[in-house]
Amino acid sequence: MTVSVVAPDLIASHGLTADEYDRIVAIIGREPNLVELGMFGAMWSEHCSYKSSRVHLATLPTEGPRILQGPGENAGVLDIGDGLALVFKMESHNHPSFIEPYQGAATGVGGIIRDIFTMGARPFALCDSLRFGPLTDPKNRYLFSRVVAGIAGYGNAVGVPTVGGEAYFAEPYSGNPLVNVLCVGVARKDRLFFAKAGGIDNPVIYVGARTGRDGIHGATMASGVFDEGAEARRPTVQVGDPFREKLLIEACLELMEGDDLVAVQDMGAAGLTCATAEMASRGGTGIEIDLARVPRREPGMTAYELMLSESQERMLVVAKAGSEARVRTVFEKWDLDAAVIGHVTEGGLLRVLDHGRPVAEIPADALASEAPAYHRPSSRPAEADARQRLDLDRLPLPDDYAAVLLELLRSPNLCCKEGIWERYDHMLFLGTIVGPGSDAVVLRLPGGTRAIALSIDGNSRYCTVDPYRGAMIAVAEAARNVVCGGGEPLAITNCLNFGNPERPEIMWQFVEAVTGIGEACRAFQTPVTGGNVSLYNETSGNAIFPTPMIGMVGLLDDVAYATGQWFQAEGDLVALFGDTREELGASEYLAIRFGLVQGEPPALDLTRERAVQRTCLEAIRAGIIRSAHDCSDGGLVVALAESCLGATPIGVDIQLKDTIRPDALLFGESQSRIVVSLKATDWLRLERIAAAHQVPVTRLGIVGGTRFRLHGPACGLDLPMTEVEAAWRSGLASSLGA
Amino acid sequence: MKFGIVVFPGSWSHQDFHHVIVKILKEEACYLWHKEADLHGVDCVILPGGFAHGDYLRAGAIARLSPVMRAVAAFADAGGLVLGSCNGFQILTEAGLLPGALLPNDCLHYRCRWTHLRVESRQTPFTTAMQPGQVVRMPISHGDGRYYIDQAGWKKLVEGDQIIFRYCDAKGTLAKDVNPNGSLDHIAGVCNERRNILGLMPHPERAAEPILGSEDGCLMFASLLDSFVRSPLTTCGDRA
Amino acid sequence: MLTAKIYVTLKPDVLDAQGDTVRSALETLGFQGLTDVRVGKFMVLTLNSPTKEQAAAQVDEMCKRLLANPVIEDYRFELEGAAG
Amino acid sequence: MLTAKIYVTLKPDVLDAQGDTVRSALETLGFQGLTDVRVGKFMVLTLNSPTKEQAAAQVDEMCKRLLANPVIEDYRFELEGAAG
Ligand SMILES: Nc1ncnc2c1ncn2[C@@H]1O[C@H](COP(=O)(O)OP(=O)(O)O)[C@@H](O)[C@H]1O
Ligand SMILES: [Mg+2]
Repeated sequence: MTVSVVAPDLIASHGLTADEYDRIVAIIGREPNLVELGMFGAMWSEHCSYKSSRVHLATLPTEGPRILQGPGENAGVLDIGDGLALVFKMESHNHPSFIEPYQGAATGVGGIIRDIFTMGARPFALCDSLRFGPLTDPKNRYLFSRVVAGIAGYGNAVGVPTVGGEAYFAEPYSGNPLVNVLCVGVARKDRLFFAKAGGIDNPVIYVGARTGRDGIHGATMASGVFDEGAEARRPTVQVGDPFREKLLIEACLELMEGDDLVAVQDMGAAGLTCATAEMASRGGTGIEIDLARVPRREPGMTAYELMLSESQERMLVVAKAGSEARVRTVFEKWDLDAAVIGHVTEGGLLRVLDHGRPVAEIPADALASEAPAYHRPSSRPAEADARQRLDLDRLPLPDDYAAVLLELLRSPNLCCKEGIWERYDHMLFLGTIVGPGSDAVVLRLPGGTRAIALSIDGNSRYCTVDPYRGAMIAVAEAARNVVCGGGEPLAITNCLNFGNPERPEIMWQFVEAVTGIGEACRAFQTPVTGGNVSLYNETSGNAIFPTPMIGMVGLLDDVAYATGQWFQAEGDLVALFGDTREELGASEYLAIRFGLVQGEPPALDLTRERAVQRTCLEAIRAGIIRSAHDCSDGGLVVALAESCLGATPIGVDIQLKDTIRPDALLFGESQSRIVVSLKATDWLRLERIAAAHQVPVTRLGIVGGTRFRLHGPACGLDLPMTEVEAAWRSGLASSLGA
Repeated sequence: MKFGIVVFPGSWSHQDFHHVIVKILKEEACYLWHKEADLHGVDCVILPGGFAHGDYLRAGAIARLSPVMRAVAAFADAGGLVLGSCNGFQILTEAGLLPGALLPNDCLHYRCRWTHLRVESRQTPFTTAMQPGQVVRMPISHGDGRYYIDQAGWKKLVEGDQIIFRYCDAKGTLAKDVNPNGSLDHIAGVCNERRNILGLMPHPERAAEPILGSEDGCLMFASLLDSFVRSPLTTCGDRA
Repeated sequence: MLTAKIYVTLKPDVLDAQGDTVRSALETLGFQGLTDVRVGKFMVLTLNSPTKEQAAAQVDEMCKRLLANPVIEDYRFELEGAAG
Repeated sequence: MLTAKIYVTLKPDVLDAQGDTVRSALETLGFQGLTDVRVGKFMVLTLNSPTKEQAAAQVDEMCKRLLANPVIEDYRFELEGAAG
C-alpha cells in the first residue's frame, strides 16, 4: 500500500480533526491512504459514531423484561408475547430533506424501513414527525409540501402505511427543517436476525440496487452545520426507488423463512464501509471484499467512491457457505441482483480489494467502535433565566374567548392535519383500528385479538425554555397518548435533534434533555430501545429549538380496548382526570397570541402522571371509557374541541368551576390531564377507580347538540360546531401546494 | 369458492384480500405469481392494489405484460370472474380488458380516505347482493384514479349499464366535492360488456369488518359467492 | 448507436391537470401571458439497430405496445445518430 | 404566439428508476439491443411575449424556478413560432 503524506485540508474535508487523525494513525500504525481516510471520515462522523452523544446516551435505561434487543442493532426489539416480537426504530433525515426535500424525505422512509426488515420483521407501519418554519414563507411551504410528497411517494409505493405523526411550525426551523420517521414491524420471536457476521469463509453477498455516485459524503454532510456553501454540496443527494425496496422486503423476508442467512444489514449512511465494518465488528470477525464484484451503475467508479456511496436500496447479507444458490434463486425470483463480493475472515480485519489488489486494510473495530467519545463542554446559556421568567400581569386577558379558541384551532400547529395524512395510505394491512388524528394510533396485530398503540411526541417550546423538563414531558405525553389509545406503554425510541454540539449551550440542552428522558423512562418503566441523534441542525449560527422526539409503543391485550379521542354519543358525560393549575408558561396560547416562547413549562409530577395513566387505563379496561384525549397544546378547551371533531362532529356543554386566571383555565397546558367521556351510568365506577389511584376526577359536562358551549366563573363561549369545525379544518388548506 | 389473488412485484393489497377471503368469508384463496400463466383452477381472479412494477411509466402499464395476464385474459374470455381493485383496475384498463383509462387525480396528489359509492347496477355477479341506488362506504387509496373515457366510449358504458359504482355523498347525491379524483361522470367502477370483469378504484377488502369502519365490502363478496352457488358453470367457463 | 427521442403527450381532449397546475403555479410566480401548458413525457432510448428503418419500426412498435396508452396519449419520435 | 418546448431530464449520474424499469419491460416484450432508457418530462407552453429574446429569458427563468429541479434535473428548451 502506498503511504500518503496527508494534507491537513484533506483531513479537514473528511470532517476529521488533527487529533482524530493522529488517533487513526496510532490505531492502524501508519498513515491511512485516501480510501481509508474516507472510510474513517464517514465512520467517525458524528452521524455514524455518536462521538458527542455516546457518553450521555449511555445513561439511558435500556433494560426491561420485554427487551429482546436494546440499542446497538439496526432496530430495537420487544417481546410482545404470543411468540411475536415488535421491532421499531425512529430515524432523522433532516439534512438531506433540506437539500432536496422530496428525495431526502423519501430516502429517509426507505432507510428506516430497511432497518426494520433487516431484523426479520415485516414493516407494517410508519409515523412521521415534521418541523418546519412558518408556512407564511413560500420557501417553507415548498419544503413542507415536497417533504410530505416524498414521504407519501415512497411509503405508499413501497406498501407500508403511514398511520400517524405530527407536524409543528416555528421560525427556528426555517433554516433547518426536521424530518423524523418511525417504523414498526412484527417478527416471530424465534426468527429474529442480527447484523453480526459469523462463520469463517461464509459468503458476503451484495443485494439490490447497483452502486452509483449518490450520496458520497452523506454521513459527513449530516455532521456539519449548513452555511452559504450548502447549496453547492447538493450533488450528494440520493434518489429513492420504492419499487426496488418493496422487492428487497419481499425477497429478504422470504429468505429469512429458510435457514440460509447468518446476518443482514442494510447499506445506509456510509454505505458499504459501514455495513462491512459493523457486521464484522459486531460478529468479532473480519470481512474481505473485492470491489471488482460490486454491481455498479456508472463506469469509472473509484474504490473511494464505491466504499462511500450511499446509493439506496442495497443490502449486505452473510449467508451460510453452500447457500449461495438458494439465495440467488430467491433474489432472482424478485428480479434483484445478488453478487457474492467477499467472505467472512478470521481476525478482525476489514480488507478491501480492487481486482485482487488491496486498497484498504483496517481493523473493523477501529472503524465501528473506536471513534473518540467526547465529553464536550456544556454550560447553561446566560439567557436561560430570562426565558423562564414570565410576568402574567403584563398579559391582558382576552375579551372574546370564542375568538381566541377559533384563532388557536386555525393555527398551523393546532389545526386539523388531514391535509397531510390523507396523502399517506394509512389503512393497508387492515390493522388501523384508530387511525391518524387521534392521540395514539392503534394497530391490530397479526392474529387479530391484540393491538399496539403508537405515538410520537415532542414539545419544542417547552424544550427551548427548559430542555430537561421539556424532554420529560415529551416522554410523559407520549405515554399518556398511548394510554388514551388503550395501550400499556412498553418502550420508546427517539430522535434527538439539536444544533451544533461544539457550542456549550447546545451541549447543555442536549445533556439536559437526555437526563430528562432517562428520568421519565425510568418512572414509566419504558426503556429506550434505540434511536437517533441528529446534531448540527443549524444554518449560519441559528440553531433549531432543541427537539427531542419520543416514539412510544404500547400494547393492548385486547383490541376491544382500542379507544379514540372523539366523543361518541349524545348524553355521554365528559370528565377530566387531573388538576388544572395556573400554568401558561411556554404554551401554544402565548406563542400564538403574544408571540412569546417564554415562561417555565408546566410542572410535571411523575408520580401523579403515572397515577393518571393507571386510572385511565384501568377505566378503559373496565369498559367504561368511550373516548380519551390528553390535554396538551392549546390546553383544555382545545382538547375538548378536538374531542368533538370526529368523523361526525358533535357538540358539548361544559361547566368549569376553577377560579384561576381564565385564560390559564382554558388554554394553559397543565400536565397529567385527560378528557374522557362515558355513559352517565358509569360515573360512580369511574369515581371509584380514580379514588383508588388518588387521582382527582371532575365532571365537566355533557356531550350533545350542535354547539360548543363552555361556561366558567369568569369566561364563557358558545359557538356553533360548524364554525369550530370550519376554523379547525381551514388551517393547512392553502399551505400544501400540489 | 376458490379465489386466486395475483401477486405482481409491487402489489400490496394481496395479503388483505387473502385475510378477508380466508378469515372473514372462510373461503379458499391462493396467490397467483405474475410470472406463471397458470391460474390453478380458481373460480375468481382478484387483481389487488399496490404499485405493480412501481407504477413507473403509467400505473398498470408494465404489469399487464406479465405472463399471468395472458391467463387472466383467457380465463375472462371463457367467462371467468375477474375483480380488479385500485391498481388491479388500472391494470385491467391498461390490458384492454376494461374500457377507459385512469389518470392522475385532479388534485395531483395521493388520497387515502373513506368514500361513499352509489351502486348503479346489480346486474353483475359482483353486485347481486346490493340494490341499485344503495350507498355503500369503502376507502380509496390512490394517486391515479381519475377515470377517463372518450365521449363515444362513455355513451357505450351508459347504454350498456356498465357503470357499476359512482362516487357520491352519504345520501347518494353526485355533488362535485364528493368526487375525490375528478373521475369522469363520478365513475368509481365499471364492468366489461360481458359483465364478468369488474374494476373499481375503492378497496372492498378494507371495508369488510365493523372494527375497520364498514362491512359494505362484504356485499361484493357475498354477491360473488351467491352468483357462484347459483351458476358455477356459467361464471367460470373454463372449468366447465 | 441510434438515439430515439420519444414524446408522449395527453390527447388534446383529455384534461391535463398537471399542465393546469403548472400554469397556475407559474402565474403565482408572476409569469404572465401564458395561454396553455401541457405536460407530457420525454424518453430517450439508445439502441442498436442494423438500419434506421428497422429502428423506426421497432420504436413505433414500442410506443404502441408500451410507451403510450392510445386511450389517453399521442406519441411521436425522432431518431438521431447512425445505425449499425 | 410562441411555443416553448421544454425537456427536463434527470442528470446523467442520478438514478433513473423509471428508465431502468421501462427498459426491462421492453426487454420482456422481446425488444433487443437497448443500451439505455431515460425517462424525463416534456412540456409545451404557449406564451405571449413581445420578442423571442424576452420569451427565452422568461422560459429559462421558469425552468430554474419551477419546471426543473436543479438538484437532480437538467433542462433545455426550444422556441417556435413568432413573437408578438
Ligand atoms: N405529519 C403527520 N403525519 C401523519 N399524521 C399526522 C401528522 N401530523 C399530525 N398527524 C395526525 O394528526 C393528529 C393531531 O396531531 P397533533 O396535533 O400533533 O396531536 P397531539 O398533540 O395529540 O400529539 C395526530 O394524532 C396525528 O395522527
Ligand atoms: Mg396528544
